[in-house]
Amino acid sequence: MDYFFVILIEILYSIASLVLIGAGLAIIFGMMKVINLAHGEFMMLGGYVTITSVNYGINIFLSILIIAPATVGLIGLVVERLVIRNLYSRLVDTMLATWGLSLFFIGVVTMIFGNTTTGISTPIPGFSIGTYQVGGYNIFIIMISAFLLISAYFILKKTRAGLIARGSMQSAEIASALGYSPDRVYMMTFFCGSALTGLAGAVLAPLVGLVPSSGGAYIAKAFITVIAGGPSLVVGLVSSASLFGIVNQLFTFLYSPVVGEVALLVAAVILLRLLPRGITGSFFKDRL
Amino acid sequence: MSLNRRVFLTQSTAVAAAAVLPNISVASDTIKLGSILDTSGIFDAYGKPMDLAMRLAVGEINSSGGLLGKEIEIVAYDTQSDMALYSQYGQQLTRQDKVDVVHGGILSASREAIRQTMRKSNTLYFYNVLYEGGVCDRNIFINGVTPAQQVEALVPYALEKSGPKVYILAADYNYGQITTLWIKKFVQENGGETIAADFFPLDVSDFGSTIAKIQAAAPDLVIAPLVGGAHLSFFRQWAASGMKDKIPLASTTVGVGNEHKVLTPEEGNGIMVAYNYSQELDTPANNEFKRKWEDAYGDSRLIHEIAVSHYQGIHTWAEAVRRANSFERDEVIAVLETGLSINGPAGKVTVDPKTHHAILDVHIMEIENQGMTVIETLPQRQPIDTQEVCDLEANPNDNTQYVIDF
Amino acid sequence: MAESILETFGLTMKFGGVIAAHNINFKLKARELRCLIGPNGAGKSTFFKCITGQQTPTEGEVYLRGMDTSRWMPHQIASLGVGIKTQTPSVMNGLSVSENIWLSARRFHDGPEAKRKTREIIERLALGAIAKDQLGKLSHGERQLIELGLVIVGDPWLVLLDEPAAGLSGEDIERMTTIINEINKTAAIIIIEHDMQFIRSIAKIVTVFHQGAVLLEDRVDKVMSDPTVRNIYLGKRN
Amino acid sequence: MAGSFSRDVIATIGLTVVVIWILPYVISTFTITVLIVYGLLGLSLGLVWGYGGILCFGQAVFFGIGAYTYAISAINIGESTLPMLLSIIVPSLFAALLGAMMFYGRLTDVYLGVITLVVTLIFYRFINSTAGPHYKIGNAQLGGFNGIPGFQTLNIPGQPSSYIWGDGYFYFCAVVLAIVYLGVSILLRSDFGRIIVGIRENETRMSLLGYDVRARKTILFAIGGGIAGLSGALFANWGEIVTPSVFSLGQSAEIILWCIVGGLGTRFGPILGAAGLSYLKFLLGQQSFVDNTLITGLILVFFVLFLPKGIVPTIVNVWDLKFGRLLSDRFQKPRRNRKLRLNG
Repeated sequence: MDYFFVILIEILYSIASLVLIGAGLAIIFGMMKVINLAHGEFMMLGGYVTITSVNYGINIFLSILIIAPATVGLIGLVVERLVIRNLYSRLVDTMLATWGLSLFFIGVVTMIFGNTTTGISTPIPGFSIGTYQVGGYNIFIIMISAFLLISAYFILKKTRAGLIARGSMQSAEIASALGYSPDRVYMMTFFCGSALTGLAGAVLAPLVGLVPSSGGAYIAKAFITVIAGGPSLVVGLVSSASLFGIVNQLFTFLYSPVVGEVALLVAAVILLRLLPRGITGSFFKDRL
Repeated sequence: MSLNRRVFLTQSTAVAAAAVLPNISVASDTIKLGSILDTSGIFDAYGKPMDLAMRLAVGEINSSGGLLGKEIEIVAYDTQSDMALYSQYGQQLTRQDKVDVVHGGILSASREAIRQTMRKSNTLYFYNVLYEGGVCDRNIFINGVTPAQQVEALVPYALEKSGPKVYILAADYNYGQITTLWIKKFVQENGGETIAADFFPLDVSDFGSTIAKIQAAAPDLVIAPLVGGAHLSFFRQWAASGMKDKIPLASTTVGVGNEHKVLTPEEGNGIMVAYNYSQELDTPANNEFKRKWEDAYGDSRLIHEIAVSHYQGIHTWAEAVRRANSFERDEVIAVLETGLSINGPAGKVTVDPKTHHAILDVHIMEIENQGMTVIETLPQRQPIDTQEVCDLEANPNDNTQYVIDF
Repeated sequence: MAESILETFGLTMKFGGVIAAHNINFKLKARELRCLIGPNGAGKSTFFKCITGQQTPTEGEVYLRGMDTSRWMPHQIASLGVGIKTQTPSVMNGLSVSENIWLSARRFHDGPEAKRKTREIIERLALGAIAKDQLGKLSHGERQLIELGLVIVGDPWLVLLDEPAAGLSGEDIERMTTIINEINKTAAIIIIEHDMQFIRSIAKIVTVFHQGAVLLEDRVDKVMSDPTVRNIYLGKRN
Repeated sequence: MAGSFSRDVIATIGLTVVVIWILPYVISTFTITVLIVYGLLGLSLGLVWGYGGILCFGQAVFFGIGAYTYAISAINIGESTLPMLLSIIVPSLFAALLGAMMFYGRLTDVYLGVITLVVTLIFYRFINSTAGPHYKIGNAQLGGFNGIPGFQTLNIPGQPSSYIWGDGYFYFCAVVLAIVYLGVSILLRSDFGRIIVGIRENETRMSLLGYDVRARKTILFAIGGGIAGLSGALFANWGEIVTPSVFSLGQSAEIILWCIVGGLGTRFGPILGAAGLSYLKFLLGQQSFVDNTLITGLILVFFVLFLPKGIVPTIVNVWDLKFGRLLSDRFQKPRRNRKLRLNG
């Protein structure tokens, strides 16, 4: 029974981390139809910002929740103004340009920090369920993800910013009809998406050893989760993260982490073959 | 295996026939040492200190008058952690630069990418890295520790400190697989029992479910030959879940690239390891070496196991050249095969004539406050794994990497 | 009474919650010319897409020359002899005029014959002067015409034209009318149009679409004077 | 499709001769060999993406399958002729299978990208986890992360001990590239090739004209897979080792980069891009001043923003502007007849 709870927590954690990893990409893709291939590197930057500021003696939660998102958000803003802005509605070109940026960031971070693995330890101690020890930080990640999802849902549903966002997702003209220049909406979207991505990287940083190329491990997962989720932002993200999280963890428990990873990827291929427009392209339509 | 060998033999005869290109050595004032290392890309944490160690060693030799009156010229290439570039630069070193010796290669894949090139072109090759063992080739000298050398020392100590039930977590590549076999063997010989062995590809960084699985299996000891940045997450997550004080850890890899300096004391303290070198080794030779390093580069904290192996490898070669009084490959090999020894920062290193591997001191250590404290030193350990399969005295034309069958 | 070459039974197309076409029963005889009118979003283009196989109807069937083609792929339907000119010119913009026409000719004819047919069509549509020009650089009207050229190369027996007169000048509309009449000698045609002048000049029977369903089907003068039609559609325009 | 085929043949032969005779004075033949192999790989994606409009994020999969097929079958057979053929056939069959799955499932754009990306990852993960002794095909140990070394390299057909290596291998690769290049030229001039270009331009229109787009894209994809597989086998022979890095996302990404920089919609562009950028990478390895990845990234961003068409088309454009005008002035076309007229 205790073991069952441990597995349940691991599955929830797995789903939560997929949500975290995918959130920023989903926002940017959902609103702007831009696939940000530098997504993984934005996470990596979030991690490095956190580690650096912790090393300078700043409180770890402050670093994770405020400093990292703000810094990466600003980087995102600069990237949007300098590069992405020139490439709107050119899907393939934005993919290529952001991929170039991802290499660029890897290079810059390597030159500053070197390739040596860095990291910080988790700020929350483990606790026990029966005879089992569970990482307390995993619970923190689950809570952060849940909080993000709920607030995203309410912001989109209840606020004026959410209305504009939903309008822009339908078409850029709606935003301008509401009196906002799409240019500014896009800029804000990219900022928010990048900040969220930075947050994700920061939150996950204490669990992993970070190197400049760490982002590569995230981008494919994020990409798959978002595309498989389909057009609805919140429901799509939750449903595909749940599906992949469960598949991944079950196979990991039954066999090994490799089988878990491969099972996730195979599930993605099958899913896209059966539902070419993602989960919410076929089910849960017209949800957020 | 037999077919493999047949292929190799036919290949090498053909190569020998083709490689009778005249190797005219023009008299010059320098001799060329080829270096091929990843000093950028994801493996540069290993490669950069190795590069520094190589330059330190060459600098020492040159400042004391060079070798046989000639200055050593370094021809170095950065392979950028890309295996394809090894093949390319390997060819460059042998064909275009025509170097006299090559030191380098970090991952086993990189060694295998250039080993045949070195053999075909009769270029003496030193591979100075801890690796999985089994390479049997008269043209190569290997200076790092092999699994059996480590595991033979580590397992009895760790078992005694914890208990008989062992859980193994290993990196999923040759090194991890082979090391796991040796761990199982020595666990059994020492009266223990291996209850499970899990393998992880090098980019796995989420060990949550594994930690739960380990707890369900309830071992007395976890041995973790995990490799690289992603795998470091295991030690972090292990500590984060509060397991560190419940089940002891041992490893044959943590610390090789100074990983223990990335882990906090809370995460790293108490992990049991066994290597040839530790910065905390308090011997005159090591203190002298650290002083020289600091004079040259400032920070001696960068020094790690394989940088020292590399340093010792270069001095081994230099000593052999001096004794042979020649740069000719065959004469240098002949001297090396007499069982040549040098004294390096990590103690005495002797060439094993049968395998061209190294006989060296292995220290059982525990990680303590980002350092490795020596518990016990086992002097002059033989590379028993490779010795089981390789005998270059009997078969000088052998050219195989054996996988040891149990 | 001639046999119907196109028939639909209870054709229904839903997108998520939106019903784009609802229970459409439609018949067209060989070499008939029919106009479809109706406000934007009435389901006319969706109806076309269901006939050409670009969309698979949610319910109902499409019969072309007596065969149930509701679940066929577009290229299979096109190979039967059905051509369509879409609302915005759908042509190979990066290729030249003659390459475009050749691609269509090649589908129905082998090597030398395809070349001959290409030359013939270029001559027939008087495109010789621009034959080597890239389509992307031509005007909207020219591209409309070339798309029509692509459609008629295969000698289809059913041609669907989605707003052929849109964006054309008065003079060009006259020519378009001539071409349409020419095509009509061998093929049945369905035309979606908004231009009443144009419809009057060309059509005999008109089908009115409204909110995804067929509202009315009658002779052109009757439709024009129908009060409901005037109310929902023409009223806004006149 | 400008220019005649015979001019193409002459240009190809001329260029091949230059590469074989003159380039070795500048760059060592061993290095040129790999540049040629990469050129072939670039050409494979240049064909699929530049002419078929299929952006494949996983071209490295076919490269890798080619390399592994060669290594595995060469160890088992001990002679190189059949393995060379297999290394074309196996990847192209796999490409046909994968292509059929994608194109018949009406997957396009982003989804196609995701599937090819995911398939790359699956292969990379799988091959990386084959270090265990039980992963064995015949006599060939898959070897996981460390790859497969020590297989039979290219020999004169039927004579396993007469190796083609060194300069001989360089000539061999150069000739292979020239042949494949001409093959691609013929393909693109054929009706099939022109139809493929039509599909790239407007898939919907082509299917509305009655073309089975799915089948043709699948065939093209398979041809591209076969060429990539061949280059994989050549790569294996060159390096004398295959490792899972041939399947890596980085490898796939590089191929895309070559096409972008060289120029899409040309045959020569991707080859030039591949050779040029790989040589640049090789040169950069001899300095440690600036990080390599950074430079690659900047090149990519620069090209997407300022030279989205790539080098070769840009040069061709400039050439046309300078010299094309002279020609068109001389053969001035009659004024366009804008009147729409119906003859007959």
